[in-house]
Amino acid sequence: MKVHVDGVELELPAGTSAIDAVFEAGGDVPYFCAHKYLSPVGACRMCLVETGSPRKEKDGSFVLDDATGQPKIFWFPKPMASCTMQATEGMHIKSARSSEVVAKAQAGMMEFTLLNHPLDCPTCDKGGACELQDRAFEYGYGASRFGFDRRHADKHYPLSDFIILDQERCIHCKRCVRYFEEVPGQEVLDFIERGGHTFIDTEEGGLPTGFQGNIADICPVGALLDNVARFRGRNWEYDHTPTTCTLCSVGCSITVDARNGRLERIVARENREVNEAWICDAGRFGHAFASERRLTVPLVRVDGELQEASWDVAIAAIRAGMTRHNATDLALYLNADSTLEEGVALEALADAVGSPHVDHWPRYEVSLDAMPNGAATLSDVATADAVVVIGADLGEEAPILELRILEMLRGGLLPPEYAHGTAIADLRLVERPARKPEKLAVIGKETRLWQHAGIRASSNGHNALERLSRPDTAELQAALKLLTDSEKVIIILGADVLNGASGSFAAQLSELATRTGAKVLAIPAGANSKGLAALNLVPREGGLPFARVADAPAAFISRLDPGVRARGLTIVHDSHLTATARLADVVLPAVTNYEKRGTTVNLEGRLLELEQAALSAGEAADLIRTLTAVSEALGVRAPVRGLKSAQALAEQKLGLRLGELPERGVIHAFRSSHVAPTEQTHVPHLWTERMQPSIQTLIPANLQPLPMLGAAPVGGDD
Amino acid sequence: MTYFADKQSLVADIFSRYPDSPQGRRSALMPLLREVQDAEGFVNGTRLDEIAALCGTTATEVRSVMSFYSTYHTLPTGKYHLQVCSTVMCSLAGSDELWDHLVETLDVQPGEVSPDGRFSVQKVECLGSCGTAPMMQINDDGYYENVTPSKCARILESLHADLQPLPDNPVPVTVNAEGRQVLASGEAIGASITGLGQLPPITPGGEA
Amino acid sequence: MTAAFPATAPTPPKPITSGKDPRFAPTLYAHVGQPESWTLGYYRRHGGYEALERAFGMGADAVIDEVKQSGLRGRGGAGFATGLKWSFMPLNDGKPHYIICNADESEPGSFKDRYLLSEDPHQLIEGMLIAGYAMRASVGYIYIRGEYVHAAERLQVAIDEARAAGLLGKNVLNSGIDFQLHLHRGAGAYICGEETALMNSLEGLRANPRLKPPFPAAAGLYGLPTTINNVETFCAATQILKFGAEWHAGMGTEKSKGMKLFQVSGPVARPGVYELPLGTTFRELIYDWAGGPLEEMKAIIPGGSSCPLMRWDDKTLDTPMDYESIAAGGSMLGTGGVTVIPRADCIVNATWNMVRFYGHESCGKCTPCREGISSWMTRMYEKLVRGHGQPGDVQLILDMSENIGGRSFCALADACLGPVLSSIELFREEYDSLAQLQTPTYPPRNRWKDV
Amino acid sequence: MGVLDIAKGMGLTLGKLFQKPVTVSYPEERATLQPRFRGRHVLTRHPGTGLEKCIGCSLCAAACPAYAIYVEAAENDPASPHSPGERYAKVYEINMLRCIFCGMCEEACPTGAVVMGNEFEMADYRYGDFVYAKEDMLVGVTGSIPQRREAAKSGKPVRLGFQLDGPPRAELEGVEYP
Repeated sequence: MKVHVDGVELELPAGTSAIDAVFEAGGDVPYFCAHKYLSPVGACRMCLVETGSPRKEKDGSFVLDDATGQPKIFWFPKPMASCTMQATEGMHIKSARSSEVVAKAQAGMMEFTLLNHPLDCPTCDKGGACELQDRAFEYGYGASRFGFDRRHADKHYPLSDFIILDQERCIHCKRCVRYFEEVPGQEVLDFIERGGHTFIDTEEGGLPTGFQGNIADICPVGALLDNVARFRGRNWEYDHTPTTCTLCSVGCSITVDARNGRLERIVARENREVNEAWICDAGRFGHAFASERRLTVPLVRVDGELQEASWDVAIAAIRAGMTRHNATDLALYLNADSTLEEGVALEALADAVGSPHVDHWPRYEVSLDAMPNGAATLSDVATADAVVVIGADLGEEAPILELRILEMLRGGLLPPEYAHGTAIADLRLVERPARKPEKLAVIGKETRLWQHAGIRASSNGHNALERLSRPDTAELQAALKLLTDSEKVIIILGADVLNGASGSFAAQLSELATRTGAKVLAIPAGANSKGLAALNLVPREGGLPFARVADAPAAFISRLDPGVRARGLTIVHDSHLTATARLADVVLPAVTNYEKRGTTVNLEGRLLELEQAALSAGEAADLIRTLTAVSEALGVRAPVRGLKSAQALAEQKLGLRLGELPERGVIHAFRSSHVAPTEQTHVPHLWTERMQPSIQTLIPANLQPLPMLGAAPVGGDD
Repeated sequence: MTYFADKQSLVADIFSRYPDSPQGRRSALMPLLREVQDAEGFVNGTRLDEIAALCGTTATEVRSVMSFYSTYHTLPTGKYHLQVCSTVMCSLAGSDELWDHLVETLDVQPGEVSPDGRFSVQKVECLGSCGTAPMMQINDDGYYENVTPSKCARILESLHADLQPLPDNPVPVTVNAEGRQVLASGEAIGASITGLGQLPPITPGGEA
Repeated sequence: MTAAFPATAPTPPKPITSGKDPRFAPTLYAHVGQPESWTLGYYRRHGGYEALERAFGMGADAVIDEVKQSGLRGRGGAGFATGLKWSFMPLNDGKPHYIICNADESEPGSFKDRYLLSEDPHQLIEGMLIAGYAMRASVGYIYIRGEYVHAAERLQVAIDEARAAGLLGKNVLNSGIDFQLHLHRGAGAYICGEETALMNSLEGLRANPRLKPPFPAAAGLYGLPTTINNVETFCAATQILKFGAEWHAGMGTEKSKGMKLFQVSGPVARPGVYELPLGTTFRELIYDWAGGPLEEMKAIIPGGSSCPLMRWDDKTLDTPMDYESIAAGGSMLGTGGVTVIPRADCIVNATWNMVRFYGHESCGKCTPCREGISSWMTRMYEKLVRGHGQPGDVQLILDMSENIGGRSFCALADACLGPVLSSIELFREEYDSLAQLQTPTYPPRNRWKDV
Repeated sequence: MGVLDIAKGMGLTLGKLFQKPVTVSYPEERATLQPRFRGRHVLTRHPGTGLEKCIGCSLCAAACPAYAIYVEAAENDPASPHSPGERYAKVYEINMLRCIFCGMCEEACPTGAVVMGNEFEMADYRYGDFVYAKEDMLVGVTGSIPQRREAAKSGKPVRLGFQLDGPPRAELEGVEYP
């Protein structure tokens, strides 16, 4: 399909919107209501362009221009909204660059948009990163001819603990309303009144926790703002670090905004393959721990009391403590959200000292990597014909997976890609899409996903799979029928069914997958469980699993909090003084995952990079550097001495390439994964105590505490 | 207490008008709102929840839809809710003066109810009574047209005595009983529908 | 061409373009005002439901052809060819089809449908049955504005009567055709007159207009093929099926055929509804039928308040009322709601009233309408009328109008500009007086008095 | 060049010899400054309400070419606000060692809160003492940190080593120099 934009001819796939055509041609069109992952509505009228098309005679030939002999272009008498218009063969489009009419129309529209918008940019958290500000500067008149008072409304209207609404600033683009209806499928926000009195509000007593924070990202003005980051800094003052969230195994792309060494805000970053443009509320608002009560120096137990010390003193203390133990007795445990590089370093040290007590936590004791039909990706989920979720509470295990399932229910349309990125106005998306609940079966405990599922079956534990294979109820029969009858099917497995699952479970699943042609997506227990399991980070012959850390002769525990100490020397490496750290002999300060460089592996097997945000953490060190120090104390040469050597070793062990990964990550098929009994069950729990900001540190003493975070919002409520 | 609990047949009747689908269920929203308002004079928050549950949506959506339309009330109105058309045709016939008169004599402002609980007033847009302006509507009962000062006084007097006069729905009759139109001069002119050559019904299989 | 009306005459008779033509008989409005005219019994006694039987006899496609030949154009205001619109409905696609009657008559100056609904509801029901049959629709909705309580009651009774008589429901008149008809009451929103907004309203949503395409004939109510027509259009279809396409095409002008209900309001001797052939002049309507003006006039709104004003002069009065002639005169036929504006009334004040109406009725979806009209224009007029005008204000209104006109999502914003731009063009001196001298040319006067 | 020109030049020199000298024996004598002189910043208040004009927007910090300004904002307590609106500067610091007294902060300020005053005597001993906080700059505070320290020690009021040629600039609302 050939389209002419401002005189430039370009070739575009059919179905492209006029606005995408302009962007594809390298031009620019201002817009507010359009959004890459929401339906086009054509409400803001900023994206006006002039368009004209050739017309055909009855015999199918083009009407020719007498003067030029070329097909004559019939121009629309008025400018058209390009976000809702499809580009057609031979269409001519004029943006403001080549059309005076368009430039005037856009400037006039900007004047209207600004009529009632307050000029409080200096106090607005959006200032400096505001679409309206930018577009007013680029396309506006620079002055208003509106001589009346602006509309006055509530400027401090909390929609929930996390989101604050400034009704004066709203420009009625309806992005937030459409977001809730189209993405998480919750009709909790809508316009009230009409005409010039329209405002947004909720009648539900607050927005549901789960995915509400995304509306602060997509608001083109400062009407909806992140209450946790309120007034923490101006947009140009933040250090923006693009990185990956490691709260769960989805691995959403995020941007971490830090100022003066404090993590102040997290916003979503687009990754079409993983999280599209959305992140969950835990990932967005649960960052308080990164800047609060951090351990910044090592602690050493002297006369029964933990005392601040230097790294040298700490190393000496470890060396002294290890004199009473064999190096092979030192158990090494790490959190399953650690990076691949850290895992490699720990495994190398375990090999070097010959310790059999190695483990990562949380994990399951079953490997489901070698399923028939290959591994399922998140895009597979979004475009599947049917999904069966077994024993998963997605709100706690992988919230974004829930959104991708809902995307499947509303048609599974992935936005097309252009050279300029994802489509700005995907004309296939419709407002208030009809969902097809019959495409989703949920087996397990009642969760938020239940209300969207056409087939629901209560079930408990890992016999759910067995029951599905040999259905004993009508619901399970329907679920099996859905699996068998549909073309592209995905089975999603969660903690309830994976805890305690063993080899026979894998065989059973494999049999079911073969029978139905389904792809399997098992949600790993930890953010990087999938990557760490590919390394040999499980108890070896005679080794103690993490569950039996109390039996270990001596232990090094990295960022895990079992609440007990080992029998002998206990070294804890953590970012905070946890209960376990309080029991330890030596406490080494750790960095959080926001301050690391490295690689994580998400539930699809996608390698995603972590970057280091500028947070102040004193002398805290990541696991690789810490293990170097521990090696020194143990008197062995550290096998891995830095990120580069960790990556080299990982590449050698796993046969992959690390470093310089593309932004959206790379899928890697792991050949093998190591399993061993865990001896405890994993209870997924996304929100934890430390993710809540402690109000005292945020609010000056002379202020009444804001009703910010009351009871821990675990899971979702709709 | 729920409003629709003992009105299952009414609810079923309303739902029967629309398709048996989530979208069709949603269509019942406006009729249900109308039922509540007719019975209670306004729609409060509890009723929003109830209607939302019936229509398979949320109270936010119900409030959103309700606030869009101008004839639903969230606050109680007076026993007699006087709606005065203020659009241009009525305005040219004196509805602005009628409005001022009502506000003054009843001592009530829009959004308020008079102290005796009898009256509330609302300016409404064109009610389609332009040929018989000025006009007002009382509650949802019907139109009172050609409201001249003396007629207004009569209506108010009756309302004060709680004797609401029947609404008048004068019909501009321009065609006489024979089916001929009558000129302003009183002369009936032209043909009548009874004289028009009606086409014979077509029998199936016949030449059409 | 039907056998009953062979084209015998070598020269076709001169079309009827005057209500005074002895050949012209009122049909749509023929029974309005007669006792019990709204009952099925009365309707049946006067040839009711015969057109439907005739339609059943012709076959569905022939009905659409008949309507096409009649030259009927939509009577809701836009004047789109009805037969063509009906033929857009997909045939035999297996999906349910809907037809909707737009009885949300909210255009200021229009009040014809109200009387058709309350006085002759069966005429509408029959028209919808015919249309439903022609377009293979088995369900119809009448979206009546919420304020028409009296008409809604009458209509509901009529629907129930028709249902009891086997005219609605399964197997209508033993034809094998099923047709259900439901009444849906609106709740006070002018924008529901826009067909896609009406469908949203019917679906229990905010009445925001929808994107087009897809057009209703492809994806309308509940995403299914839908056709929406005005009350008068359906009634005219009944008459066309009764008296034939040729009869209908024999009235009116070349491109505007048939009869139309014209409404006259304002200070005339006999305001009301008059059924006249298209092409009748304003002079005939206002003087001969409505009895002439009661005072000196200066402007005519030809078809509801969204149509640009026309100056009260001989040229306008002699303009035939049909789609083309009024368009040539710079306005629109609209709904045929003719309003006359007296000389002694301030035109800026009257326009302010209309602007305020559109501002109040704006749905708030798109920027130019919500901010431009609902917020800005109303306050600008208020400023002028209240005597705070400034010299550049009129030019500013014109400039702003340029940024509103043709830029909005639906036609409501453009409708508002109809009276604004035309009144500035015709009565600039009244605007200038307010803008520059802060005094109206015609001061307010008490218009509320006993006749 | 003629003799006449030389005589003219010498005459001018001679004339100056007998004029009152321009130099003053500062600091014993007070120097006279023009009101437009740009010295230490003053954070002004709204005259009627006494609320701080500063809303903590950080635009001064953004405009500062020397990165001398640091602002941290917080939310006003509606019961006892520091400034009109929701936001105020909880921390407002200017590092006077970094400051180049260019006046860009004043230009950038949307509320006219930060205005360059006339005080310039800020010499001190420790780096840390050159960071002026809000309480050192709010209108009503006279003198620099060392001057006020000195005054507190001696129990005498702050003595400024300058006087103005005219009243302070209009922007310096409420500022009075003794």
